[in-house]
Amino acid sequence: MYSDKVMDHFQNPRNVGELENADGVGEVGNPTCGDIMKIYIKVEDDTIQDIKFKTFGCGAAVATSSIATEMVKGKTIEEARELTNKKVAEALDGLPPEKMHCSNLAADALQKALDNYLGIENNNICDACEDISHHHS
Amino acid sequence: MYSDKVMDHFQNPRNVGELENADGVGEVGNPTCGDIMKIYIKVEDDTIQDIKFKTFGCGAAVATSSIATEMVKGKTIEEARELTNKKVAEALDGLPPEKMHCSNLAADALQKALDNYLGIENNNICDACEDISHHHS
Amino acid sequence: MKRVYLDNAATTSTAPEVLEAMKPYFTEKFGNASSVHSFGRENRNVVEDAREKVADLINADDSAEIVFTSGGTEADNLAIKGIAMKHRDEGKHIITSACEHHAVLHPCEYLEEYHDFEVTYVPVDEHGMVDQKDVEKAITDETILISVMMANNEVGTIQPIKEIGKIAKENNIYFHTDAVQAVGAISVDVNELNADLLSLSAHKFNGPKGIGALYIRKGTKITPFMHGGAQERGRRASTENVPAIVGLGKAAKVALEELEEKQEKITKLRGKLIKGIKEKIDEVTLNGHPTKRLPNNVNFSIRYIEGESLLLNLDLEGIAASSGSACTSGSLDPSHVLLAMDIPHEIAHGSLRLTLGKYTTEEEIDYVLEKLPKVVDKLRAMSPLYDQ
Amino acid sequence: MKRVYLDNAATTSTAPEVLEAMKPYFTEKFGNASSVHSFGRENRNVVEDAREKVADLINADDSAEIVFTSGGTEADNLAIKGIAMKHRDEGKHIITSACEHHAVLHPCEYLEEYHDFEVTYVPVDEHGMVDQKDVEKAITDETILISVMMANNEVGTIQPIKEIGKIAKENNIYFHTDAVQAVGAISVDVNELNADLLSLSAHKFNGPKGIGALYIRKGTKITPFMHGGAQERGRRASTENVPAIVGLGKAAKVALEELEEKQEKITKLRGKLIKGIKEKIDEVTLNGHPTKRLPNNVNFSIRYIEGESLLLNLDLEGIAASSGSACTSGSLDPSHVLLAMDIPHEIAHGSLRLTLGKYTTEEEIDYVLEKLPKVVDKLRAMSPLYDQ
Ligand SMILES: Cc1ncc(COP(=O)(O)O)c(C=O)c1O
Ligand SMILES: Cc1ncc(COP(=O)(O)O)c(C=O)c1O
Ligand code: FES
Ligand code: FES
Repeated sequence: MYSDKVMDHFQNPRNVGELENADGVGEVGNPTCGDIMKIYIKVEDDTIQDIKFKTFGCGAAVATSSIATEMVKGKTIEEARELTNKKVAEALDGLPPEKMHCSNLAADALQKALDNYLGIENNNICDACEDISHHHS
Repeated sequence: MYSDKVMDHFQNPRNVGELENADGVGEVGNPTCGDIMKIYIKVEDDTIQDIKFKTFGCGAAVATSSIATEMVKGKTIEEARELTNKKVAEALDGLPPEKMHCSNLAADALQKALDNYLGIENNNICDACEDISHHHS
Repeated sequence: MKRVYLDNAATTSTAPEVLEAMKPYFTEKFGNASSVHSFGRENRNVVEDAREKVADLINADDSAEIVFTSGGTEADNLAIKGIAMKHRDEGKHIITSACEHHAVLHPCEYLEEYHDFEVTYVPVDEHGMVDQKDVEKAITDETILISVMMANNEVGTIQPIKEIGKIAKENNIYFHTDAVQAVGAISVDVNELNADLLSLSAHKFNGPKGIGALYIRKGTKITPFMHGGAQERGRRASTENVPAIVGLGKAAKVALEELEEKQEKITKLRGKLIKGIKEKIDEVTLNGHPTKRLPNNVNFSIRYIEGESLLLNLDLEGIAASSGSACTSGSLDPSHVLLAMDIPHEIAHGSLRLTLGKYTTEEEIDYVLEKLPKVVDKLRAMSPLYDQ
Repeated sequence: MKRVYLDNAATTSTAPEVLEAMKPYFTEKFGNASSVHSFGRENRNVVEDAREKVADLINADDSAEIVFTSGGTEADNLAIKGIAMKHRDEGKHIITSACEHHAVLHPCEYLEEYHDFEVTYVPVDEHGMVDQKDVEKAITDETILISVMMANNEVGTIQPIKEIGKIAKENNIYFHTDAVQAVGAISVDVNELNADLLSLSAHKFNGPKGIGALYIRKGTKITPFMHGGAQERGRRASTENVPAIVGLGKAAKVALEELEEKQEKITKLRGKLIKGIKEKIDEVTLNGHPTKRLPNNVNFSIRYIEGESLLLNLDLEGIAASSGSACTSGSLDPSHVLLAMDIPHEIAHGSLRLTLGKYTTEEEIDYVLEKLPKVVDKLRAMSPLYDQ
């Protein structure tokens, strides 16, 4: 089902945890639809110095969180802004079709953390999850 | 499917053939419904001296023809009149439910041969066959 | 690596003696059981012999009341659509429960959508239990069928089928029970239950996959579901699956013989597993009825963690378990059964089902009790919900 | 006693290599292919691998177009009811032929009786052949489905499917073909045939019983037939029958590899058998098309004798054959196929079908040519029709 890369990040997730004095925090999803992701960033000199996540979600959610944090750690805000769902999924050597929406979570949470750092308001929670839970209900 | 008795009579049918100068001939069934049976009797002193049959039909039809002829050979007309479908089927240690109608043929053909000997007119062909072919068509 | 299989409600292994019984019917005795020749006739006999054994297992009066199907799903489809289509002129109302398997719910929904049937889904309580009074209240002049499962596949709750069957009988309504999880696990008697129709599936009790049966009480008329040849006395078309039928027959025989012993052994192991989980992990709730439950079913909600992650982690330890509804995995929704029991979404997402089987050992239970708490700790440490 | 099996159109033996491939999936690799854990995942892979092999055999573009079913009958039911129920708002007319298998005819009759469909049964000629012009003429604005079998199970006639498929395509009508007898016997290519749906059944080409498949061309929407879990991408519920699916996959692979060689060998033996029967027995007629027929099919009307008696006598010589329609034996009617070909009842009753298989030997053909004339003599001597 999952690629070796996904399983690697699932088994040994990188950057798990919280940051006490985070400069930005982004949260997406809600427990009702089954997935929540929270990303904490520490920014210095326009660069993501440290990043941590916590995820309540499926294997794909855990793996995308892990790889997304790894992909942007040490990168500039501008570079991090370019992280998309698609790039996350690609970096994991793909995801099963029904799990593609999970990759949204990580990129969305990161963008929200960046928004939060930059002081941009953003209320919408994970759109993908909303869609899905409506679709299946 | 068939009892050993049926298979015995099917494999080694008794009294197959025709009688040149038969005193009575009975025929039932028609080729359309799949079965035809013809019984020839030779009567002397009110007794069935000889009896032969020809059958176009299933295994049960052949076996019932064979045993029916055997059951009445040497019997009086009166005794032969008492041969029923049920007795034929019993003598064969039973027939599969869907083959019960076959046992009618032999008894019917015999009764017709007796009618013919006694000069009784009788036009109806095998009722059982008629029913069945209508039912299934 | 050690491998511990605790997903016996999803499917079981075919018992070696069952496979052994099946083998000759693939390559040597392979005839079509409906054929006239000896290759066919010898198989006709074994098919009828298997039918007897299935009848014995559920105490049917006559083996002619057993129709072989391709599994539990087909048995459910045949029962529900078969009664509905045959008796639709007498009424178009069906009563079922909110916690049925999809093999019952979806045929009901099909009848609603395509045939203007009305279906009442009676609720269940927090233990997943149907109240027979709700069934009785739901009856209208139009009701032609009541279908309530004997035991739930997710939480193991055993329903008051005898009582519901009695109500159906008193009201002259056909009664079907999906006993797919019950048959082979607990004693099942179609007469005691007043069941007119009862579904079972071989692969749930160490028989082969792809074969099941529907019990149809004598005199109960149904419209066939699988249309074609005249097999199964015109009630189910398609070339008889002789090896699988033989396998089902053998599994039925073994199940009947071993029933008591197996029940006792498994109930004891289950007790140990439930006790151990409660002791070693905090914030867990046992789902399903505390006592009226299948001997082999353990179902816990483990707060703050999500089902798939839990399963994958257990799998990495060699433990096979399930979460939500095993038969519809691939869906992202939490199980309709847990939701019907009013378990909140986020807790339903963290459900874990461990189902024991005839080959489960005490050592395996010990292994799970050693590994599961560690996996839960790991996932909770990652969970944004845990220390909130 | 010598036993000669010449009823391969009814069913074939499971090839030893197919059984070998299946075995591990009963007892060791028994997981539910929809489960998340490794017992399930390893089976998911083999199921998808089998799907590829089936797709290859019929040259489907994408294995996702293959849906596993419990056999040919279910594939036919799914195709016909599935299209009819999904597209009933676009029209309620179906065209099929008079010589289809009951697995096609009875679903059509069900739709007539229960859903106000109209069905046109186009006739066949004396060879059992459909004329595509009749199909074309039967089309109305209401026509949503054309279903004509690829090759007939009784007389072996191969229909002009390519032409009928073209007509269907030009008129924007779904086209289904029951290729249960064709797949594995002759080359089948869903694209060449313009088929939107195509049924096949494993036990007709040395795969196991109880498993088949429906090809559903991408974009073709159908209402599921078996309602329940989300298996087979929501198109066919029920726990995947993994061993049988593996067996079908293996049989498909072998069939593709052996196709040419098998066809050649069997055609040669069939020629010998037909020639021998014509030479040794008088008043016989070959039923079906003289050249456009399945390589393995021999079907003769032998005048003045009745089918069952013939079969029983052949059986006593160890020869397994069939008469009329093997899949509906137990019926007393002569085959609807022979009647549709305008063969008189009494001659239809005396039909003999001998169908060769991959294990048929020349020695067996010689044996039949020695025994059959004697049996015919014996029965004709007993027949009241013979010397009339
Ligand atoms: C309660 C219940 N009903 C029906 C089914 C369907 O059975 P099968 O998968 O054999 O079609 C299952 C299991 O899958 C079940 O647990
Ligand atoms: C042409 C044809 N269609 C359908 C079927 C039904 O297949 P199954 O018996 O596998 O259901 C058969 C044989 O039985 C057949 O010959
Ligand atoms: S994050 Fe929702 S299913 Fe993966
Ligand atoms: S005589 Fe007609 S089927 Fe036996």
